[in-house]
Amino acid sequence: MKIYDAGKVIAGLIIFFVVFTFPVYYNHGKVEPAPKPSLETEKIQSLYEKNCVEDKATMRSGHMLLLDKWRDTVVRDRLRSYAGFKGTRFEMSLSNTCMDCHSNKEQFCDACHNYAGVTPYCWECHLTPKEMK
Amino acid sequence: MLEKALHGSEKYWGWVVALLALIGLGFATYLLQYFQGLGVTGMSRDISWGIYISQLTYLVGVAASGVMLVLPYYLHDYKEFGKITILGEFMAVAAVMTCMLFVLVDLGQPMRLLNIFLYPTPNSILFWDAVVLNVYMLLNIVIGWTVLQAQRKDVPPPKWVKPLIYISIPWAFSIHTVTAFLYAGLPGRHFWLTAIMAPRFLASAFAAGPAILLLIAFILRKVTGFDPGRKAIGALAKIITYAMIANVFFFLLEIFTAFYSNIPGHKHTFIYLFAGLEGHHGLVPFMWASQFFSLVALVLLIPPRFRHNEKLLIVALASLVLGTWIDKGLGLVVGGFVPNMLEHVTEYIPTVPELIITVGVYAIGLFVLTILFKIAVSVKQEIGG
Amino acid sequence: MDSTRRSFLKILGVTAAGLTVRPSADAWALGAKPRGAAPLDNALVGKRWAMVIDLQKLTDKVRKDAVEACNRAHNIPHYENHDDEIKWIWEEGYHNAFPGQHNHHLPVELTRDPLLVLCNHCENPPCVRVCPTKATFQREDGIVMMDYHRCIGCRFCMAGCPYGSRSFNFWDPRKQPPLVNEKGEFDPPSPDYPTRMRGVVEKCNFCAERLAKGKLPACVEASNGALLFGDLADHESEVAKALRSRYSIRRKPDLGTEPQVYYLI
Amino acid sequence: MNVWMSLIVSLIAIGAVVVVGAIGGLVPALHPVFGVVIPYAALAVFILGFIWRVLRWAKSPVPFPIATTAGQQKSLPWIKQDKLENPSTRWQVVDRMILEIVLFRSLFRNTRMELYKENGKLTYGWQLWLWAFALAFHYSFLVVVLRHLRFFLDPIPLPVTLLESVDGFLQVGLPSVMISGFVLLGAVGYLLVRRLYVPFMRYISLPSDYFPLFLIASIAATGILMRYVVRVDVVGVRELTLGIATLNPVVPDGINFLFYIHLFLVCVLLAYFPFSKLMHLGGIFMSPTRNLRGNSREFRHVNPWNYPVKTHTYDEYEEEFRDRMIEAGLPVEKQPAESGSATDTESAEDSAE
Repeated sequence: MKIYDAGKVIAGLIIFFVVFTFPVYYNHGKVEPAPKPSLETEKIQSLYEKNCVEDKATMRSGHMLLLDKWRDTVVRDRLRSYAGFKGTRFEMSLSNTCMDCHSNKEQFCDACHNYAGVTPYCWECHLTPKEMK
Repeated sequence: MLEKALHGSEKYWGWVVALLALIGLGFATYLLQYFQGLGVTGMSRDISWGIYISQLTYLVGVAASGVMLVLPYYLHDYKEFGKITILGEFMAVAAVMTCMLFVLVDLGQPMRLLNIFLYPTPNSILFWDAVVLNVYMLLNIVIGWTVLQAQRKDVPPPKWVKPLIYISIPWAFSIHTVTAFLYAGLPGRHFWLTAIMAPRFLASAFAAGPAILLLIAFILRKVTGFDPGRKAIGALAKIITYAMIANVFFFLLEIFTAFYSNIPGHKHTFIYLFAGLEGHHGLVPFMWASQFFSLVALVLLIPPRFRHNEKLLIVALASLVLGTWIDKGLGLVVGGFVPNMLEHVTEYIPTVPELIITVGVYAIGLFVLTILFKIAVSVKQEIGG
Repeated sequence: MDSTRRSFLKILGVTAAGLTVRPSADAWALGAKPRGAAPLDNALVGKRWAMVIDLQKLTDKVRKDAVEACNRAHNIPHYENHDDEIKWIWEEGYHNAFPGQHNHHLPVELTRDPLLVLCNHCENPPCVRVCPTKATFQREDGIVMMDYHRCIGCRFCMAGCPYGSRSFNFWDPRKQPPLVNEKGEFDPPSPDYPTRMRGVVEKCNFCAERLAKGKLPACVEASNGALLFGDLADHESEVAKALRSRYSIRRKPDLGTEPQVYYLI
Repeated sequence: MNVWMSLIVSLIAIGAVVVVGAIGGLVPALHPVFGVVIPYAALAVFILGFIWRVLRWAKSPVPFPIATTAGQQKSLPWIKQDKLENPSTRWQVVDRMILEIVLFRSLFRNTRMELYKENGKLTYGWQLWLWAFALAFHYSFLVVVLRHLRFFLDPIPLPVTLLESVDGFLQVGLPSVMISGFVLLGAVGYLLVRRLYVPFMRYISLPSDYFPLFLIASIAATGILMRYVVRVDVVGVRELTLGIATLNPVVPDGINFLFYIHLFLVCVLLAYFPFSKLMHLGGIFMSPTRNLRGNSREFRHVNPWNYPVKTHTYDEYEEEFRDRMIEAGLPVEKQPAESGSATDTESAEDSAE
């Protein structure tokens, strides 16, 4: 059967196809591999038990929720000590606890944040290990 | 009905485009303030509120004044206001919206705006102000729109509007009362700590708001031929006159209390505003100009002979608006901060970016007002009412 | 409904039958309160923290040291322009600090030198009353705190505070000296306290972050005994004893705010 | 099908999709199927189905330009043409199409007829809400889709980041709130409530109306859930989605099953798309009342589907009966002697025109 206005319809369909397959050729078929957050810091190496405050999967996906809770608890409830999932106590502090172990912000925080296109505003106030020296 | 705003003369479109240009300029300047901080304004540690919050205060009054049309029309069935009540309601919508925008541009962290509702704080007057302003805006847009649409369809408005109209009347008083409480409840700010702050606000609102409305109505009449009617103009002028008398009277009461009691804290701000304090007299000429304008307004308003002369009435209204604007939109907020809590005098001069942003916010208000009035007037003319 | 759609839905319906879903609990994580949240072991705990400033011991050096210690401890930026200043504790003349107490013929020593003013941590704080977001709030131990995470920067608290104790970040503090060194790098004096972002209000917090770790406020530590800090609810505390033994005044007591900073005459 | 049946059928269908997605997420062995195979299949169905559907439309003959739009057609020079309503040039058509696609102009002019009960007066009221919420729905959906490009493009282009920072302007806890997601959910909610609340809407609604609404609502809800409540490992997710986009599929472990529900819902949406009402995405470009020029007075249009009509014109009639007409004394247009040549010239002139 005949296609009416074939020129316009096919042009439209080509545009449709091009738009919806944009990512395929934008990426040139290859991408930067997903970052592996580095745990190689002196502090972590020296630890007998290399445990964070929560298990790895929880921290990986939900650290921002944890930090959100922490900041309210510390500022508003006067409570600064946190029981880690293995029972160890930690001070709830981004700069002093988290970054004490993970002093390699570039390899640990920024790598994933850049990969996922996330710009946390924590560092507008809280000091990075570099700034703390 | 929105389509009414899409058909207009070249002048109408010229005006709309001009407003949009001002809005764009204001927005660009706001981006500067957003990324740099409120340091680009003239506000300081001592005078922490400036022209933005002053405009909020003034415009809350303009918004509340809509009730001066709604009340006689709906409660006393004063038919003469039938044509312009809608203008009062729509002006309230635009004014409240502008108020809230002024709060927004005044915030240091506007992205956290929702915190006001996420952590509701009943002991904070600002929380209540946000609530009453939002509700008042909703009430007026719903009432105005529904009634206008019913008129256009030539059917009585739906029954559920009636209770909303009755609610909107005390609500109008509430928005200005609550706004007065923003200031009147603060310990240590003697200039603001006065029980007649709310009545003063209401009096100046009921004078200035209808005055602005009348001036706009005159412009509308010239541009569109929409005539509010002689009687309505006369009645509104009378309301304005009495409200202005009350306003000036209340102001004199404040002067009396401050100076007869002779309490230094109560006198300081008045001295600063009208004579200057410790060598600072930035606001003195403005405050005297305000008194002058108010006097002119009263002289031209009180004798019916002058008031009924439309040319004189326009002069009276214009000077009334100027006088009350300087008094409330400049002196009242800034004056409350001088001298500061440690008896130092700092002066406030708005900066250019601050003024551009202010103009931009006003342009948004005027834009909304233009659209709403265009709709109202077109519909009224369409139904021949 | 045409046949394609019907059959499609039918397939979905069949698939649904007999299947149940069991969410894995551990993946949901993070309950309402952080687990085992508690104060740090060595935290100083009080019921009514108060400060006593001994005007007789308040020398020029003490004042400068106290202010400097606070500024360093809290990464407070320095602005040349008076309008933009951030001040937690600072020097102020007697007549400015006590505008209601202008007695004639006061001892020269009392009125000649400036004294130190700071947030009074009022028992009835007007700033807390006016804050629309509870960003400034009163802790159980009386400290009036700022939650920089929550502050929207409306500055109502600045209008509400009768002591002028609050400052607003009109600019980004991280771009000001001494937080920015001569080379133009961000170089904060203290690693123990965050900076603030532009657009929030800040003020003295009685060094809540130091109390939580068992340390006295920075200004008290630097004051060589001129500034005392302690729990007024404890009758045997240093501050309670000092107030019992000597006459003291507070700023603007007539406002009913009940300041918790006392000045020993 | 009544309202309850329609709702139940659609809800069961959605439930089934969610359950299947959950199984796909909870059973690690199925991750390659649900993370790679099904998305590719869905994409293929979407793209091929879309093309098939459009071509099927294109094979239907287009009627001649519809002149009865709400505006003055191009006519005599002193009569003002309504160029937007009744365009006569291609660019005017483009204007009309843009306003239709970008601002939903037809919907904007939606009015509802109502009988005023008290006095039986018939009124026409402007319907603001459907237009407003339709705009909110489509634009928030667009923003949501564009925002998701950060999962499919590497490096993330600046416009996507900018869009995200504008969308995420409001700071509510951590991470910052994306307004578009909530607007989308709210607008879908309105569209659903409208269908259920307005009696005649309820009457004409079928599972094919409810199912897409539930589907989009579920997608928005799972997305919001994943962002603010049950966090998923974003890095893992991006690895998977980038893998799909670069045709180098990978299946990272440790992604929460909620993501697989979300992904499966999206796959179902994609696969369902070409066979549903959602095809108005393509269809809007092919709506004859919007994309045809109103030039029926300028040109003679013959409907493409017209079959050849057997005609017998007067000329033919006279040709056949001329002699007898002359005999009967009836007037004829052409005399027999000159008839042949005269007709020839005329037809020659005709063809020259």
